[in-house]
Amino acid sequence: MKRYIAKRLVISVITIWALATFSFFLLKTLPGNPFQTEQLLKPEIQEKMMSYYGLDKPYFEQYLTYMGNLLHGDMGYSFKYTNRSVWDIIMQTFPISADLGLRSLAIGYPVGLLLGTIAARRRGKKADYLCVLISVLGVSVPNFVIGSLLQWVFGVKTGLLPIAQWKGFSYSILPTITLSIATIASLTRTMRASMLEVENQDYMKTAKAKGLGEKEIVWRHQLRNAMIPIVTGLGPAVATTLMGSFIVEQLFSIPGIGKHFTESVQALDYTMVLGLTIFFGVFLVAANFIVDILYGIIDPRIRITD
Amino acid sequence: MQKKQVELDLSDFTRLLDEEKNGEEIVRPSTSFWRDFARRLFTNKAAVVSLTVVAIMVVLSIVIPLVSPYQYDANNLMSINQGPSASHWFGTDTLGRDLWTRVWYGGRISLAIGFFGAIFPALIGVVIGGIAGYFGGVIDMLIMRVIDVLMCVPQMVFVILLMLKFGNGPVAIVTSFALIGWMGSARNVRGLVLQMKNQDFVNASRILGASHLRLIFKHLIPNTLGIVVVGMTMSVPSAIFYEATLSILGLGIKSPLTSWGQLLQLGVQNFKLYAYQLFIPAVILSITLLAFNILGDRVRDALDPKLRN
Amino acid sequence: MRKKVVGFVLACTVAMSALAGCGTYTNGDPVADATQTEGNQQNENGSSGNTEQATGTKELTIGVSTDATSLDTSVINDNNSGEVLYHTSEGLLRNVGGKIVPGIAESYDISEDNLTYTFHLRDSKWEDGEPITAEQFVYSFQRLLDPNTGATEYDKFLSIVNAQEIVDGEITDLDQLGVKAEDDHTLVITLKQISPTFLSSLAASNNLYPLREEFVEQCGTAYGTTGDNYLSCGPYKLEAWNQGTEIIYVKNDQYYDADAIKMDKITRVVIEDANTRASMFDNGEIDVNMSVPASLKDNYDSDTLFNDPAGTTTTLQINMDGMTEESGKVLSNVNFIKALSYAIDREGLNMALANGTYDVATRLIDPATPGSTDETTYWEEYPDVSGAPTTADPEKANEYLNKALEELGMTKEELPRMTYLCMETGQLKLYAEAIVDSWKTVLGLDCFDIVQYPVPTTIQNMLDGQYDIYWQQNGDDMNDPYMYMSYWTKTGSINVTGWMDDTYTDLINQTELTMDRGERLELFAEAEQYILDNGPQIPLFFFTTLITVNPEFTGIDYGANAEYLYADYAE
Amino acid sequence: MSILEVKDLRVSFHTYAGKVQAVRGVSFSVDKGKTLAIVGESGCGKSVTVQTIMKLTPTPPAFIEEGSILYEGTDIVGYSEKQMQKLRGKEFSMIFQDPMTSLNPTMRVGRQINENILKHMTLSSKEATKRTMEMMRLVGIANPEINMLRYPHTYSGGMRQRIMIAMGMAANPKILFADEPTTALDVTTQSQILDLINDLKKQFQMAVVLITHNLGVVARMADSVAVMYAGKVVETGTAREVFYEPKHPYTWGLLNSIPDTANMNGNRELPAIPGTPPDLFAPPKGCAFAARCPYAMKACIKAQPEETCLSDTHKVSCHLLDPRAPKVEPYHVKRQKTE
Repeated sequence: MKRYIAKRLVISVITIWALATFSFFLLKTLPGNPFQTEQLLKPEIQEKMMSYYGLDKPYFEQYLTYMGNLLHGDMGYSFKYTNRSVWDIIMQTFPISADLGLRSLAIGYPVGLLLGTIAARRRGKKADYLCVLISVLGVSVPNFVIGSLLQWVFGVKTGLLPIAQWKGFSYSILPTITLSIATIASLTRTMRASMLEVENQDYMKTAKAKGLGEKEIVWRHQLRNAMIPIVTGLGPAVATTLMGSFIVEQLFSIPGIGKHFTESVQALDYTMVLGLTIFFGVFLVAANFIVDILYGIIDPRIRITD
Repeated sequence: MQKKQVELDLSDFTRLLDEEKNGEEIVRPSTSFWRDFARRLFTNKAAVVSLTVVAIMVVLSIVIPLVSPYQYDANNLMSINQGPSASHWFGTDTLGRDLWTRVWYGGRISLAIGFFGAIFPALIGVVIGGIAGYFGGVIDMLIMRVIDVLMCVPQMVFVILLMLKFGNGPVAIVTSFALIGWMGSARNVRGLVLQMKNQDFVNASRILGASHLRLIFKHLIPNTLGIVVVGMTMSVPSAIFYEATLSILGLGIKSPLTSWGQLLQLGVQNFKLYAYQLFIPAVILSITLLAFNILGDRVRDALDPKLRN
Repeated sequence: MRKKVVGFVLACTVAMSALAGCGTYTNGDPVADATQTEGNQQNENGSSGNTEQATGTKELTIGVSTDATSLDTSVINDNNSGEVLYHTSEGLLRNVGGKIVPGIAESYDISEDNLTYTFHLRDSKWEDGEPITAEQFVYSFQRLLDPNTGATEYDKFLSIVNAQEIVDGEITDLDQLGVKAEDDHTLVITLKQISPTFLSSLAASNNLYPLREEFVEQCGTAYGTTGDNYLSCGPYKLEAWNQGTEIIYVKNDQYYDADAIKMDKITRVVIEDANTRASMFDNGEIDVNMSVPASLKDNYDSDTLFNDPAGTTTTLQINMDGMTEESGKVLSNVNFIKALSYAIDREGLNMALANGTYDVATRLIDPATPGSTDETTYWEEYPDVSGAPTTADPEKANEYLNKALEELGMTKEELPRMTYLCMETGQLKLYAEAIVDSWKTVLGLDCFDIVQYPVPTTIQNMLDGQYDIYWQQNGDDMNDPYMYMSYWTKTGSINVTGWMDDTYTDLINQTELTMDRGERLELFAEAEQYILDNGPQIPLFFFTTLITVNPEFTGIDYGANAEYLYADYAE
Repeated sequence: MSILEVKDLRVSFHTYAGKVQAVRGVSFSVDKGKTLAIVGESGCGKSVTVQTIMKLTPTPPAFIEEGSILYEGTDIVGYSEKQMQKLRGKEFSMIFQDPMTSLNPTMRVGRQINENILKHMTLSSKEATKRTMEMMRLVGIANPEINMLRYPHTYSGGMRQRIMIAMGMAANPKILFADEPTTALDVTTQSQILDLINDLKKQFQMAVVLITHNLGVVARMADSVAVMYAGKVVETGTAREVFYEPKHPYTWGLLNSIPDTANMNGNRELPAIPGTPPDLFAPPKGCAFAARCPYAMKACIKAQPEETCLSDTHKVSCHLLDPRAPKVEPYHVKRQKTE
């Protein structure tokens, strides 16, 4: 097991390094620089800023300094939020997005799995169409339309729930629902497909031949095997959800990390973009690693034994 | 229940001649895989409904802008923000442009992006996945690592970088979608090819001297088409959705073209006053995506050999 | 089977959300909030519930669209940070409602040669009781001009002795700067040449608030990045800064003019989405909405809605060199530019896209620019300067077009493709489509391609001359036209319009040679008419800012930058 | 008295293309402690018959059109799913053809066996585990304490089939249905498994219904044999009767196609019955084997042959037995009696 972990670590380090290098040079190919804002900076001042931040040096030299700092754990300072280190910004905003993401998964996964199971068990009947319809509606309607509607109905019209901001549990209800709808939709479909797949396996017939009741068969045999493809998709799904959604966070003005992914690129805030890319990369690699272990627990055939 | 006894007489007991024997030819119609798939798809109620909806959307998108009295980008500052009326069935937007024409013109772009957005990633994915799966070893490891790296780049960052490079014409949007979409189908195809490559029918043709390319493209990939087709029908909605999200972020389709995403983005800005500007495109987009999603599900069911009863 | 499955799942959901429920928040602990009653009454712009707290403290909640990026006075260049510093710090002078008012400097006197300014500081204190001294102002001036600070907003103060040399790194000893503290209460600034706009720039600037050297050095690069790394010396002091969410100031009783300040607590809440912000204002959760979408204008009556000039002039900047050889030939023809200008229906666009809230611009200098005397404005003194009609004038437009085509010896079809470049933000796409369409209908020209990029890329392309027509937005010091007009002189650093005109440049340079406001405005008027007739700028609009204020409050103004120093409850 | 008696069972599948009559009137019976072998080419309906007895195939698309299944005298065709669950595992048990996929890959083998015990026998979990280990030892798996904790994929095909048998026998059922238990195994493992089944049969006085297409297995295991073709039993009787005095041309064909390694002179083509079984989508009016039967007569196409009883155990359905049919030179045993 240890040898496997070591191998995985080495591969992940190389992956992150390749990711950082690829993003670094891709960014540098873009025209413009982070100092130009709507306030329109004079070119001679822009030159001074470029030299102050060392952006006038050849790309490769900048790359070496950046990588050097990175090894010491210093991701540099954001250009847009002057003098605020990228790491502080991430540490300040990520917990909020993660919190919102976890809640949406906490609702999305159980409901999604439930709908998927019902759709599969009742294949072809009314319940199947109903579950699939609900899930597909979730995917077809853009989330900012859903969000605006929820906000309009529960916030403005009835005043039941706060319209925006992130101050407590009642504030989190609407954004969580908006976010979880997408998870529910995709999960229902995957679960339904995977449950149908398992239903035709031979060991299901064996279980039936043992005289087990439908409930026991579904619980002990079908669900666990049907979870395997769900778990494989868990890594990327959790990672992207926890990285926040620009649209939902803007609509409910939640100070999450979601908006930074978009704004940093649009403002060409190099250090911020690289910091976020690497942070997301590490997070995704870790999530995939955990999923592989989880995968081993669920499916003994994959278990890594030394 | 005793079957009606057939009276037999002595003459019946004479030996049959060969040609009389094989009077029985196989009765069940022999159908090719695709015809069988097509029939199973069309007998399914939901599939037919969603197919017709998609067909209607496509036809309307093509026909209406040609036939409509209004140009999709002709401003009319006199009649701004008018609700749906006799002259303007879907009303007018902030610049007084006829929404009925714009919705269907936008449909053209969105559907085109949807179709090509589904085909390109699948094509790239199938080819790269097939090669990775078939050759295995170093090539497979390399390709998989490259995919890992590309997967790690946050989608939004990657998308905006591509948009900045290629601009935001429809072609650029489709290419950028393809560049972030192919990894998924590549992985699926690779998995399938890995499973299939040491099955007998592959060994058989290898023994008969089939070249690597022939093996991959003639034998292995056609067998993955089932999964790939399902993937495609699923990725049409996400391609359309992707363009809508881009528009929200201000990276949408280049003016003066428009798309459903653009219309939604403009509609959301003042949906409190002119709700129709948001809800009409939103409803049409949702119906189309709904149709595609349901179609995707039914295609998956129709393709699944085990569900063939 | 279903009952059990449903049972399990519900249990799991409750467990999961409880687990996630106790996640971290930046403020407010969840349990307290959950028990606190959530019902905030429906508010028809009438009474706003949460400000009449029983404790008698006067509170104001302001909703804005963007948070401040930093509180370090030397490095900031955005309005939001400027707004926060304006209310929590105090400079030598202060600009209140466009008028220059004494700040920490009780009074000042200017030498005959207009080169030496002596400021007499009143005794005033920081929030922690420390006295504010002249040396702290010297340190602030030096830090702004020091290349190692990475500051950007110093170009208005380059007239100070040795300022340019320090900025260029020729002089590294900062003490040689022409800013000296004779004693704790007197500050002397010497200029190397007269600068009529020096005082107004000083008053308007948010970059020269006093700084305590030991405190700043102690914070290091983190100075101004969090609430604790900042010391207030203004009417309000900073209580908390939850980045991305809100900034809270409370009344600073150490302030010398504390009794003029009525509000006890002001919360500046960040709500990015315009619709959400508007709903929260209607709901009474915020008392002021600092940027209201024009389309919602009609929801509010006149005692709630205010439409103040934002000091931004919007023009179509023509690249007379052209992005390509051919387009350069066409665009350097003044008649062609006039044709484009006369074909645009400014009033119609204003009604369609800004719901009539912008001021239509037929000239370049901002309407709010003060005149030579305190009572009159520049526009009142020079009303007849004009460069374009408020609505489209098809005959004249086509007349100019035909004249231009004649001079160029071309027909409409032979005109080259030209690029209309603009940023991707907000409604600019709609304006672009509308303008290009009006050229098609009025002039029959269909040779324009609209190109959009994110802000930095667009500006970079513009500076590199990669455009034919550019949507230009400039806005600076509203009190004096020099900053804006100097852009288009031959030496103007962002003059990438290919229009290098000597007469215009001479006129603008002359305005720097006299201190007399009347003379300067006369020169500006002449220059403005000249550039309108021959120059590359087609005026479109003067942006305004729509704000809604709960009628219960007074003293809230949002011109070029927000001022709510003297906010109070209405009787 | 036979423990299981199937009378004129008729099962059809309602598919998209219409009704497929998989089983068209099958009758046979099994006595306690005896082995009935059901033999026939693949697709003749032998698996469907057995799975229908245990109602393993879901009702849509499979339907029992007609016939009765008497288990110890009571007809279980009408049984509800609840009642069937009591029978499965307790009274009947089944082992399947492919051991690689018949065990749940994500559950330890011990637990899969234990599941059967706990379901049908009122034992404490400790006793149940003890019994599981007994069963594993019984089927020849050494030190079960450790091996019961292993997962199926760590076992070979033969071992897995032993586990299947242990699982089937756990609640000591009265009838064991074995659907081609050894087809997927290599020859040596095959004979071990067959011996195991025989020992268990004797030890527990269990009835065994063995489905196979391998006549060697039939000769070795079967007390009585039922030869099925195209959804019908064409000949049934004791092993001796069917092997030595076969009366149905199809049985002759089957016996002839056993490759006789002793006198294989040169590489003659392997003997086989020409043609393919009819499509049960629209079964022929007359005898299903007529198209391939060298002795076919007009009657064979016109009408289904009646079942004639040659002895109280030996029954054959073929027009040749009709007194009016021309005499055919009886099939004689070409080779000496197989062990």
